Amino acid sequence: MSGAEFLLWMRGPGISFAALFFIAGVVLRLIEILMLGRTKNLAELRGSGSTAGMRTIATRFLPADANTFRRSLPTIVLGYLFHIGLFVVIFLLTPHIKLFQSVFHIGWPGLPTPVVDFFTVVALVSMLGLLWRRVSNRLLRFLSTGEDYLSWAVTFMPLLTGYLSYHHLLLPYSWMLGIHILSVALLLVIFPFTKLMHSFTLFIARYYNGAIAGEKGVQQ
Amino acid sequence: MTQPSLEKGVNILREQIDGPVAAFFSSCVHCGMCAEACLFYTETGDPKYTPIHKLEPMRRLWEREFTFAGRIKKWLGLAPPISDEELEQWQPVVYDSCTLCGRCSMVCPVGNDITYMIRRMREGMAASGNAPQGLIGATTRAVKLGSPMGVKLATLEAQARHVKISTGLDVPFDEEGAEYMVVLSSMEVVNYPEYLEAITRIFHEAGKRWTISTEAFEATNSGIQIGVSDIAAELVGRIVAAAEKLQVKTVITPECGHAYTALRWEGPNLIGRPFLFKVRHILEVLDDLREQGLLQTSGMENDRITFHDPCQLVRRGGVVDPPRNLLNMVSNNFVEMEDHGTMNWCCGAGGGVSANEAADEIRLKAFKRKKAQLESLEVETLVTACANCRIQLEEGIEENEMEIPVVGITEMLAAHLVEHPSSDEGEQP
Amino acid sequence: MTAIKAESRRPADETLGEALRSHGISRRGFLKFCATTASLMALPPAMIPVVASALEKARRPSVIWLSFQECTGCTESLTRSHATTIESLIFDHISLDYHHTLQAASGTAAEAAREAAMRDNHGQYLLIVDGSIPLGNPGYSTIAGVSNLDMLRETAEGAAGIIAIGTCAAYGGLPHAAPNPTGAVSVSEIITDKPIVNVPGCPPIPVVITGVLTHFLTFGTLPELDSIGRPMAFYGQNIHDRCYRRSFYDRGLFAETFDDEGARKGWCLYKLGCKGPVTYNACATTKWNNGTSFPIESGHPCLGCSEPDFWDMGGFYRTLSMPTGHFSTALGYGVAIGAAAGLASALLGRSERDKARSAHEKVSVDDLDKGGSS
Amino acid sequence: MSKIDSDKVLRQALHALVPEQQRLLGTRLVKNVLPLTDDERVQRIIETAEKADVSDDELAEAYKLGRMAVVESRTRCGADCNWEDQAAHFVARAATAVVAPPGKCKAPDPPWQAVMSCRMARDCAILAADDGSENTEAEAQYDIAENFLNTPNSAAGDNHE
Repeated sequence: MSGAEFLLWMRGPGISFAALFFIAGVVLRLIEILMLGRTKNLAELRGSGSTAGMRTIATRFLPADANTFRRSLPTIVLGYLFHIGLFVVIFLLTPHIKLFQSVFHIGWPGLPTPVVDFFTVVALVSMLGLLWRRVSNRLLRFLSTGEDYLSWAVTFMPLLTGYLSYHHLLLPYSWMLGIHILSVALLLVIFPFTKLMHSFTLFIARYYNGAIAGEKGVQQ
Repeated sequence: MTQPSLEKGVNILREQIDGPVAAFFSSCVHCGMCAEACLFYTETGDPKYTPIHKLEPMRRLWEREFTFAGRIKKWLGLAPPISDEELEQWQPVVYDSCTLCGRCSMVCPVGNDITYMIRRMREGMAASGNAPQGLIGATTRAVKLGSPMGVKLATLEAQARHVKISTGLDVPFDEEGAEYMVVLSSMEVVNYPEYLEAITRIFHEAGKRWTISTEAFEATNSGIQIGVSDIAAELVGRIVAAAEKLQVKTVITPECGHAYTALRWEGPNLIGRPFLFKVRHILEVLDDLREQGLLQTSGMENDRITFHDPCQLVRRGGVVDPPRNLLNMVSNNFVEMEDHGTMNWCCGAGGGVSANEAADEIRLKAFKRKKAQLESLEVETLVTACANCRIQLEEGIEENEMEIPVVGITEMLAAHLVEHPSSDEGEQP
Repeated sequence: MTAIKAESRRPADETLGEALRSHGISRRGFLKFCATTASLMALPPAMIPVVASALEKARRPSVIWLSFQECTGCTESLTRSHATTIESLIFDHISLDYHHTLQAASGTAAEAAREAAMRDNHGQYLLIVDGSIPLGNPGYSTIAGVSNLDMLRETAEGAAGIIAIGTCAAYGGLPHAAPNPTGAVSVSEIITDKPIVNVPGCPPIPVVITGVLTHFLTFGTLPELDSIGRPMAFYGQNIHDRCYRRSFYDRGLFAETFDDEGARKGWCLYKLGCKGPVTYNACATTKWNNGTSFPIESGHPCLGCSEPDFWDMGGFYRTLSMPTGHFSTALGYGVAIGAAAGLASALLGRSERDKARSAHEKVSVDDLDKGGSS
Repeated sequence: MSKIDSDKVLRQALHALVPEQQRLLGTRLVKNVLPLTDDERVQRIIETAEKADVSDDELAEAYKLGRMAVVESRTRCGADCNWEDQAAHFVARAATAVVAPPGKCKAPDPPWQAVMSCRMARDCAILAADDGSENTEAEAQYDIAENFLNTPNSAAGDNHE
């Protein structure tokens, strides 16, 4: 098999299968969660749960307060850097935008590639930092399961292979690009059945949390 | 008499799984931020106190029975069922070291309401016989004697007599059609009789008709602390029946955190229908009276004071501003703690921890958090609005050889109350 | 115009140097060619005299050129130079003993020439192939009644080495494109016991063809190859990396259509399906038509013609990062499957919970103590 | 000296005393319920409080001891209330209010806190005995106060009556 054939297979059946698996898994998980429902609150409400829920979806992007930020500084800083890097790489690299465009038929302007490249490095380095903390920090080591490391690895690989292929390192580009897509496929397949699902479910979780608190008049 | 069993516990745990629980478990990324928000972790540094970790058995049940992948794992034999030993092993983290304070739920970046889940997890723990003895005792007394502390009507009546002798005012019992029906916590009857006198005087000045039901004067609800909704519903039901019998407009819960949550927020859901009356915390009522000009005070406290937010009242109850409004009425030196309001730190004794002897040691360890807060603030008086917080604060302060008196907010207000002489009474001193 | 017609006039033992001089190519011009070729082949400058002297002394080797399922584009590429070039002259001075498009002889005579060359130079002649070989039915392409497959096998047997010219010979090319009706395959899929150099491209750059020949003439060996049999010297560079429009890619400036402002300003053609990033060839450096330009320079995205299966890379104008095939359909199926499975799973969960709720035994204070006391 | 027959009068009388006299009267009131505790710390507090020439340091020490006794004897939220223990708790509380240095006791009215706590202690004792007897502590306190105020020796202070 040549690099071109491999790439072609990954761009074709490979990624399509992974996408099918991914979307099926995500829809499955979301339905599982949402269909369990929440019992109607019979107490005399102090505020609108849905408004507060929506609010919390937004407000939880920031730490609760300065002291919370201070207490979890490395986690928050590394977490932000990683997520921002990941966001930029996924959504603001022109080749990726074209991918979304081919599916959703809407496009948006991308960032210059050296900028994206920079964010890739930011994401990679912060991920290494997060991994280091996971193994070295007593609390995080205690909490971590195999799934945490697996999720880390399948998220790290696309970033790394993307970086390597952009810089034409290690392998010929078509091989590396193929491997990049393969690593994304792996991520997509594993995604719905690990904590990676938080990218979707956190909106539900925040909504519920905000709604439960908001009905009691607690603003977040 | 039936026996608790694992089967019963697991069955009840199964009943507890809903959309929020599923969304929360699905979203956890093991970031550890909830631990940093939990005083049992911050004061011990032991990772087993990480809030989300306290839910591990429940998470396993959810994964096993409510997710596609989990069912496959179960089928492959990779997801063993919950065992009684496991639940027993989890007792200390689910009960002794969680006050249901809800701070973790505020900081979780993915928005997990961990407290909501621990409350539910306790349902399974209790039904499987894994609740701590102290809480079982309190709950049993609450159901059988009407008070977790064994307070009987006679005790309350004795207090009412003292109020009468001391103030000349009657504590009205069983008055139909009163605007307010006051319920009390056993703690106030046993340890803080000042409260009853304070509200008697305040309501008298405000010209409000109020009453206490001889059938249901106990506000606290051990059912929600131990995690048995059936019992919690029975306890709530007593108050509901009394309030509806006396046809009161509003039931006022006392200076107690969980009693407010139990009646105000869980109550209607426990009995399965909305109440025909309103439920208000005493601070909400006092703040309303203040706004209407019916609560008049004179004089100001000059001491540097601060307010300890009872978790169930503020963070889990939504009563944030009233205590501040009221304190500013009588103090010109009120300062906030560094983490206050909905981000306050728990006293360390809520959620049934105080009734659980097994938690005595860790409860006082957890107090170190509050100690640090108080020390950095250098206050002369600490005000709070929960008898349980108050007792923990007093004990912690004593234990740590600090010298900060703790006062209930209603008492403090009553001390500044402007009292108008009524016709049948002489001038007040 | 180069042609094999001169073949009979030229003694077979004339060296390349002599031939060049008789055509009026100066020593200086020759050395310049040697330098260019050496640099193209990534040889150190010290090697230029070696190349020059080797070329000057080289005897004309016998070359047999077989054309199978092809379009003659590769031959055209070599021969359609606008002026006489040194590379065409070099081509002139090999002994092209068989090339059915170019040779004067035809029919039996032509085949006889091939057989003679094979016999006379057995084990030493060079075999050049353009076009792919159909395996579906031997009748799809025959020469003088001989199937391409048989002729290739027969001719390859005594060859010193094989050069597969053009993407068809190298990787199957257009005939191999889905659904490949003739069962076309590349040379290397049939011949496995001979050194094969792939010189893909549709067509390949003329100087690349002569460069490979020069290497053979100079060193008597075939050049260093990459993983898919291409000379590293010419195919080691990525079009995207060498593209003069690369800076626009990096700055995020793209032509969105062929007639927009970006296209006029010469911005990057990535979004228009340019395969530059996955294509290895010398176009961007060597260029075409005597160094005039290459496709991207004329405003068209690279088709990736020197890569295997370039016809099937999801369309010439489909952006490289876009999935090919039925991606959106897959997503549609995914949603449907997920919804069905999710519904089933959720209902199962709910029924378990409902069962638990209806089996609920009211918990009283007497049911709390494991010890059974109280 | 008028007769003390109501809380109003008792309270006025208490407030009219200088701190030292307040302490001494308070001590007598506590002594009336002292049998309800067997905490020897409380006994010691009362011994200190009775001393006419007690120093500020001694009082501060007694107050500290008292706070400890108060906190330790109290029934925690949710715990089964032992009324005998609770009676002792209120005695400790009364004793502590009596010896509290100025400004230390945060009750709105420290001397009055001592009065009320003694009555609570009696309540608890009655509950513990469960004999249905009446709490007559208030009347007993009126008598003690009347005695105290009408004895020139003890009420030698700044009595404005």
